[in-house]
Amino acid sequence: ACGESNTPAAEGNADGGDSASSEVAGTLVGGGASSQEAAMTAWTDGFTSVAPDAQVNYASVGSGGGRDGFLGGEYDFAGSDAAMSDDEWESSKEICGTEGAFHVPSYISPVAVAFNVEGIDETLNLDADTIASIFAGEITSWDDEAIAEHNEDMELPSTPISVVHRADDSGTTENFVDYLATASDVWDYEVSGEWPGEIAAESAQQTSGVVGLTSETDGAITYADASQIGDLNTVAVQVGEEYVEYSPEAASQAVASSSAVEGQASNNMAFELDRRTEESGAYPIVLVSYHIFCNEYPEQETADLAVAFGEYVLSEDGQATAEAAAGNAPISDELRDGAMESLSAITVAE
Amino acid sequence: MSSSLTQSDKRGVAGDRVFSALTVSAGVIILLTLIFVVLFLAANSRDAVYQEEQGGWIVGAFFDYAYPLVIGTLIASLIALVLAAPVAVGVALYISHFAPPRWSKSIGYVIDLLAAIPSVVYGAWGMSFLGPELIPVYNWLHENLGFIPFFAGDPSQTGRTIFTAGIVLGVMILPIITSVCREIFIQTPKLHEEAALALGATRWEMIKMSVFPFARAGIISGIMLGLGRALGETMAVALVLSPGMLTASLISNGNSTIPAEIALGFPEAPPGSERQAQLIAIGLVLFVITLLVNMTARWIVSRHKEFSGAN
Amino acid sequence: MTQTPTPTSVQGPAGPPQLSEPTPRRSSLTQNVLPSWLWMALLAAAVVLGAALSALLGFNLATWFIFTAVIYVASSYIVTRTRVNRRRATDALWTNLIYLAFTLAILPLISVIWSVASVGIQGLMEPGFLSSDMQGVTGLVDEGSQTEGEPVLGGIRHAMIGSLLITLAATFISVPIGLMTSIYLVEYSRGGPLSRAITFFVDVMTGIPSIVAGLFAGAAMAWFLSVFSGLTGLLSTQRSTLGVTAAIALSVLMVPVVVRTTEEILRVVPNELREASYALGVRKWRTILKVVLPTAISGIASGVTLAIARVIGETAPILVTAGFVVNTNWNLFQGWMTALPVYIFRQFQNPTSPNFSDPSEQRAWAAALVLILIVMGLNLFARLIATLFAPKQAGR
Amino acid sequence: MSKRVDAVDLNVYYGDFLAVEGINISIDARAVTAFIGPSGCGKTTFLRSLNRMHEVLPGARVKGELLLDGENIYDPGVDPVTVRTQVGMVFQRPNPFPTMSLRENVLAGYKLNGARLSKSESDDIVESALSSANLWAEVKDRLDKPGSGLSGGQQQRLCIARTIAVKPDVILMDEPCSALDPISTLAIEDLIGELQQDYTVIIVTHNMQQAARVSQKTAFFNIAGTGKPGKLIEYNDTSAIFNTPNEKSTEDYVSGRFG
Amino acid sequence: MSKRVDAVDLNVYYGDFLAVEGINISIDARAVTAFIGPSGCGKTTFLRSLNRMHEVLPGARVKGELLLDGENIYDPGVDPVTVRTQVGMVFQRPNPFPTMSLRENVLAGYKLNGARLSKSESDDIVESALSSANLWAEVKDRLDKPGSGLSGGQQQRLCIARTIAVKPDVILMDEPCSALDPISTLAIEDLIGELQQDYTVIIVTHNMQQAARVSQKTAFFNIAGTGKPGKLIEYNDTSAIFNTPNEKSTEDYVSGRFG
Ligand SMILES: Nc1ncnc2c1ncn2[C@@H]1O[C@H](COP(=O)(O)OP(=O)(O)OP(=O)(O)O)[C@@H](O)[C@H]1O
Ligand SMILES: Nc1ncnc2c1ncn2[C@@H]1O[C@H](COP(=O)(O)OP(=O)(O)OP(=O)(O)O)[C@@H](O)[C@H]1O
Ligand SMILES: [Mg+2]
Ligand SMILES: [Mg+2]
Ligand SMILES: O=P([O-])([O-])[O-]
Repeated sequence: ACGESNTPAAEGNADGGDSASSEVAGTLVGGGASSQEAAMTAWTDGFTSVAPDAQVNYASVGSGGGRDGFLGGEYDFAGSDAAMSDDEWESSKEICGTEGAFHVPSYISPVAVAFNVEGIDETLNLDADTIASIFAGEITSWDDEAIAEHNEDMELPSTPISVVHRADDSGTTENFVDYLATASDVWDYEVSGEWPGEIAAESAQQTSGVVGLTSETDGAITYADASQIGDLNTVAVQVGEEYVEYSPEAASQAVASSSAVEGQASNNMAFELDRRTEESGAYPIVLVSYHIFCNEYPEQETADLAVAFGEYVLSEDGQATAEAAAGNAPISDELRDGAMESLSAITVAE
Repeated sequence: MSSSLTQSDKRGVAGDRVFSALTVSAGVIILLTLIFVVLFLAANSRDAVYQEEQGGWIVGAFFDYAYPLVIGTLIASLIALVLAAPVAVGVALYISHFAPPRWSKSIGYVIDLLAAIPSVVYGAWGMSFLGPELIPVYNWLHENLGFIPFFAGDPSQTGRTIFTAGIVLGVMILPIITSVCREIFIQTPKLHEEAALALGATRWEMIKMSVFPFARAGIISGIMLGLGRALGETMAVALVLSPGMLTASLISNGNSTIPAEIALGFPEAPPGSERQAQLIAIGLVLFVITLLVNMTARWIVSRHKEFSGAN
Repeated sequence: MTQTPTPTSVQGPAGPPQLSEPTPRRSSLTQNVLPSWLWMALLAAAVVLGAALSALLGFNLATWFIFTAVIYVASSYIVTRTRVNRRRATDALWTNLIYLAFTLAILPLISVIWSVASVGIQGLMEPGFLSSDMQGVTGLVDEGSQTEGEPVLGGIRHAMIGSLLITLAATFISVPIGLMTSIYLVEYSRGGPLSRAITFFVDVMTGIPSIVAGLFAGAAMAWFLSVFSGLTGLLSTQRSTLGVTAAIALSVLMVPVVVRTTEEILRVVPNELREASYALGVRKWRTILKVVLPTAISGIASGVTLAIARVIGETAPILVTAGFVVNTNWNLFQGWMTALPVYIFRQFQNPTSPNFSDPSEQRAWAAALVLILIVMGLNLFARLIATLFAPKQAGR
Repeated sequence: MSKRVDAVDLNVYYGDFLAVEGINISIDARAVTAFIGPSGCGKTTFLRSLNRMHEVLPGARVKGELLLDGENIYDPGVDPVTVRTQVGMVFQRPNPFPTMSLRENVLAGYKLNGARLSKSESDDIVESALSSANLWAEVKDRLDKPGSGLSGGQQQRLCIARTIAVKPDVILMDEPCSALDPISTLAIEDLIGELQQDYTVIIVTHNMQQAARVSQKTAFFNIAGTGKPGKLIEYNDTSAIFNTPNEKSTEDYVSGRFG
Repeated sequence: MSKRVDAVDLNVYYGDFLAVEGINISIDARAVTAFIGPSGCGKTTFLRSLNRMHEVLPGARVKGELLLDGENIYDPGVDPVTVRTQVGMVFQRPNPFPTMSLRENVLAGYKLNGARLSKSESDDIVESALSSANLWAEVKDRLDKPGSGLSGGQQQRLCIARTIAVKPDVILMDEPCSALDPISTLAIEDLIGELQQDYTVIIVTHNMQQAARVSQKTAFFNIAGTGKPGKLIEYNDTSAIFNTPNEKSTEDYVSGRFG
């Protein structure tokens, strides 16, 4: 099995560098959400073709772990599925100067409600209350009236429903549960990255785990980053009077109609998502994944790297690379412009 | 020949001093490291039991959070131990006293292979192979022995239960126990084995008479090491288990263990939050459990100290 | 000096003491031995019966095995019990149970190895799997492999190097410390407070969740580096995510295993050997090094291998302490490192291409196979060392 | 209760090393037979082959026949355990079980039968066995202490007590008195004298006076040189061996003034 | 090369159990002293206290003074290792190192202490020590075999060779001939006779003829009863002990016809 190295990089990597190559050099280290890992692999690889002397390392230690490491000075930037709390932002001033740290969206991901039921081969329509009842374990069979109500001309099997949720704390869970709690009247569990302990259900680790388990289990339903659900069927969610299927555009629209989080750095771009949106065509179960940068870095090299990498990620090129490699939804031009501006505020400490 | 007793060779004495100092300092290093680990845990878990906003001490809340995990951990480890310990001792005996001498080394080696398999792989094996295989077993247990609370709940349709986790843990700790026991069994003095045989003991009686008493402390140590591994195993359990709330049933989903909870929750726990503190605090609780278990084991061993096999 | 035979001692050992007739105890030496074909016959019968019973419940291998085992063990007990005597039956029962235990232990081994090897071998066969790292391997590449049948690219060179370096460093830290500690416990301490404290904490340490060890090592290293750079002014940007931090985390996990295994094995070294050495005027430390340790060497080697095997498969503590990179890093003291289990775990959990995960899985299983082979190699090496020093075969 | 022992062309090996060669001997029941001979000539080796203890060592094996009351104990069908319950043995190096108390040590063989002994029965057995071995008085107050905390001679007597407690048909003793003082030696010799009434007793001894005192028959073993196998040189009535030996080497050996 | 040994009010304990009480004795240099007495009376215990081997056992301790050429070996400043290099010991139960070959066993006293010996030096030492112990002829062809594959007597002689190889000032022998045949016994006794010209030799023996043959002085130990400490009853010239003992118990003991 030994022999020549077989990495594409080793075979010569002249193809990728069509954008102007950057001058920056050195190593930028970051850590955080594991959901970004696939995209990050593509970005770090793509970035080397833009900035051949630069390297980006990313440890998928989880969003919390990433913020922890970032605040502890271990990472230059963090990837996170959830925005920093105000306390965290306060403590970020210790390493990031008086303006502290700020978020830029790195991608927006619709969270799909996906299922695997023999006999249902198309998209299912549901409203927030029904989804909440299913996930709360109150609806236990696929031919339940509440489901049938929304899908009048569909033949529903009587397969029992197996709810599959994330076993680990996760941003996906947090956003999904947040949606259930705000958009439905049925869900009254605490909103956090942890699945409510009171509900007995199947679970698995990470997005790949829930998707895998759902694919193996007849009657299973789960929620997962839409880019990773494979061939599972999904639910179109009732928004206002229509049923909206997930799509990058629908997700972007939901973000666009949300307000920004107040009270942190002036260039902060974290969002308070509006789950109850009635806007036509918006898909409300979205997750915004952020990159968190310092407003002020101690060294020029790091600052340059951070800006260059941040810009690359947001660039059309970067977003396209991630979409191709990891299936992420690219961000809208509007968001990009705002984010680019935020990045330009990065300075070096005196 | 030196002429005086007190004017002994300086280098020799120094050698002894240095060596014993080295051993003591190794011990002290361990001691200090551990004290630091404990301090680290204690310092970082304060927020789990004390919150200004919630009116000071919240031990009760923490207890409510921790006890299902403690019980889950104990159940999984107990299953692992009950399954693995007898088999492991049996395998160790097989290697030391039953297998053809020419083969015994290689057989021991094969069993050691089990220890070489990384826990991630055990986890993957447990969730993708063992769990599904066990679904019919769980269904059967539920149908036929459902009156026992352990088999009462709805059997899991994915096989990801605490029982599966216990089995995987059992497989993981088996080589640990086997390896420790085997080495001690082999050391049983021939003299004592022969003494038993000459009294007309069968092989099993000889083992009961001379091997087991000789290896008592070692067997217990091996079991404790295995138990420690079972109590502290993170990845395999996190992968195999479908964690959830505590249930009496071993064959439905639910239940969790402390290390799995930490592994699953820690990556996303916000820095400096109560959640983070909580996760570290249950780590500390696990320490206490391990300690209690080990103290019991030590106590059992120490009661027979003067009957040591080394004499 | 009389031999007043007590009522029970009149009969021989084989007869139950209640029967007091002085019947000749055994007419023949061979009486207690059953013909050897009997076991074959019993086993064959058990296999057939087991298959039949299993078929009743809807045939499968597992129930067949269970029924066969139960029938064989039970019937050979009953046969020995009725045809020979209770002691022989007990002996046969335990012997069978021990063989059964061995079979039981082998089954999961085969199953796991099969799981690993069936996919892993294919991955291992990919050219360059061992000699390349993951630089440049993105989801697109994997998508190409899965959909267009291009070769699976990417390898584990960086992870193998990372794992080996980190594990070796951990071994170099913890084996001397662990071994010395157990020497202290066995040879020097006489049950004083220090030894009790050490034992106490080592016991606690055996159950330390690995992630906690990682968190601790990270925090300790960060603290150390900040103090160090505060004192010396050097290393202003030094970060604690390093190979050596992972090695420290692993040491925290290894030490208790080393201490406990070696302690037990040292404790059973016969005291008369120590005495023989002392009586020759040999100093204690030399006695320990040259008499006690060689006598126990095989057990020590086993313990060390066990400890290595325990930590080389750890994931969480290495991820949080050494990070995760796609390129090769040879330096334990500079930059991030990837370890094999982390690599395996990430490839399983976050496939490089989330929707085309087959190449990632293949790499993961192949890496697992390599990891197992590495541990086997280390194990062999430890055994080699052990046999070099092992006691010359013991007589009586 | 006692059995005669006959060896027919017995060869005993350690791996490839032939330690004892071509032994032909008939040992009487209800009698004491002594084995004498220089160190390393194979007395222990031969003795251990009489109850199939020899084969316990890795690589050790035996060729030839050994008949216990006419039955070959090396027959394929024979269970060594049965042989060993019938042929008890006291080892050259005392080996009490360090993990058992004195009491348990004595009862060790007895317990094997699974006979449930009442407290008083077992007390009786312990007392009578230890008294026969002349150890009772010394240890009666510490029967629950470990077997290893005894003096060398006490350990040896403990092992004798343990062996006679199970009352085998044949009792093999490998230098049972080597670590004993004259008083204990006398006691053990008395014991041997008593045992002989019911059992076949075979002892190895370096003490020729002892052989002369306790045995009816004596076998002299010798070895021709290093690496050579030990052989049975002469076997006869004890008085004959000591007074009118047939062989020159026997005469040389027994006429030594030592022992 | 030899030293005298004086015990002053020596008490030896196993934990709380007083095993040997109030020993006062002056042992001459360049002489052989024999300790005799019934089994369990504390001979081994006392002997082991002469080179501080006793304290190796957990809980074991010694009170009183033990002077080696006037220096108290139990002085706080004294290193037990120095004592043991000067006072060598052969144990009652032979204990060769199983990890070492025969050759290494003999050289253990040097090798374990890290002494560097040339091949020829070590060959000389091995040959002379083994010859003195009358073992050379038997083992010279298998010096590289493990020490445990020897017969009982051979092991004992190996242990003697190992002890004399390092040439201590005082040699303690705990029943050195108990497992030996007359020929080896003669050789060892001859050896003791030779050693006596340069060393202080103390032997424990149950064999009174042997004591009479080899020793100049004899100490008789006895024990009053179970649980009582062993005491030194009488210490005198060997001829006096055997012919005109002062104490009744000595007379009783030595007049036994055994040994
Ligand atoms: N390790 C020990 N722990 C406790 N008591 C012991 C220990 N060793 C010996 N004794 C006791 O100390 C007393 C003296 O024993 P010691 O070994 O000195 O006797 P001895 O004179 O050498 O006898 P022998 O001739 O049988 O060897 C005996 O009562 C013995 O039981
Ligand atoms: N375990 C063994 N492996 C190989 N050779 C052995 C073993 N035990 C003994 N021997 C050899 O076999 C021969 C006979 O030994 P054995 O122990 O029978 O002698 P013995 O007559 O009992 O002597 P002693 O009176 O010294 O006890 C000796 O040459 C001895 O070295
Ligand atoms: Mg012998
Ligand atoms: Mg003694
Ligand atoms: O982004 P996740 O935390 O849901 O994996």
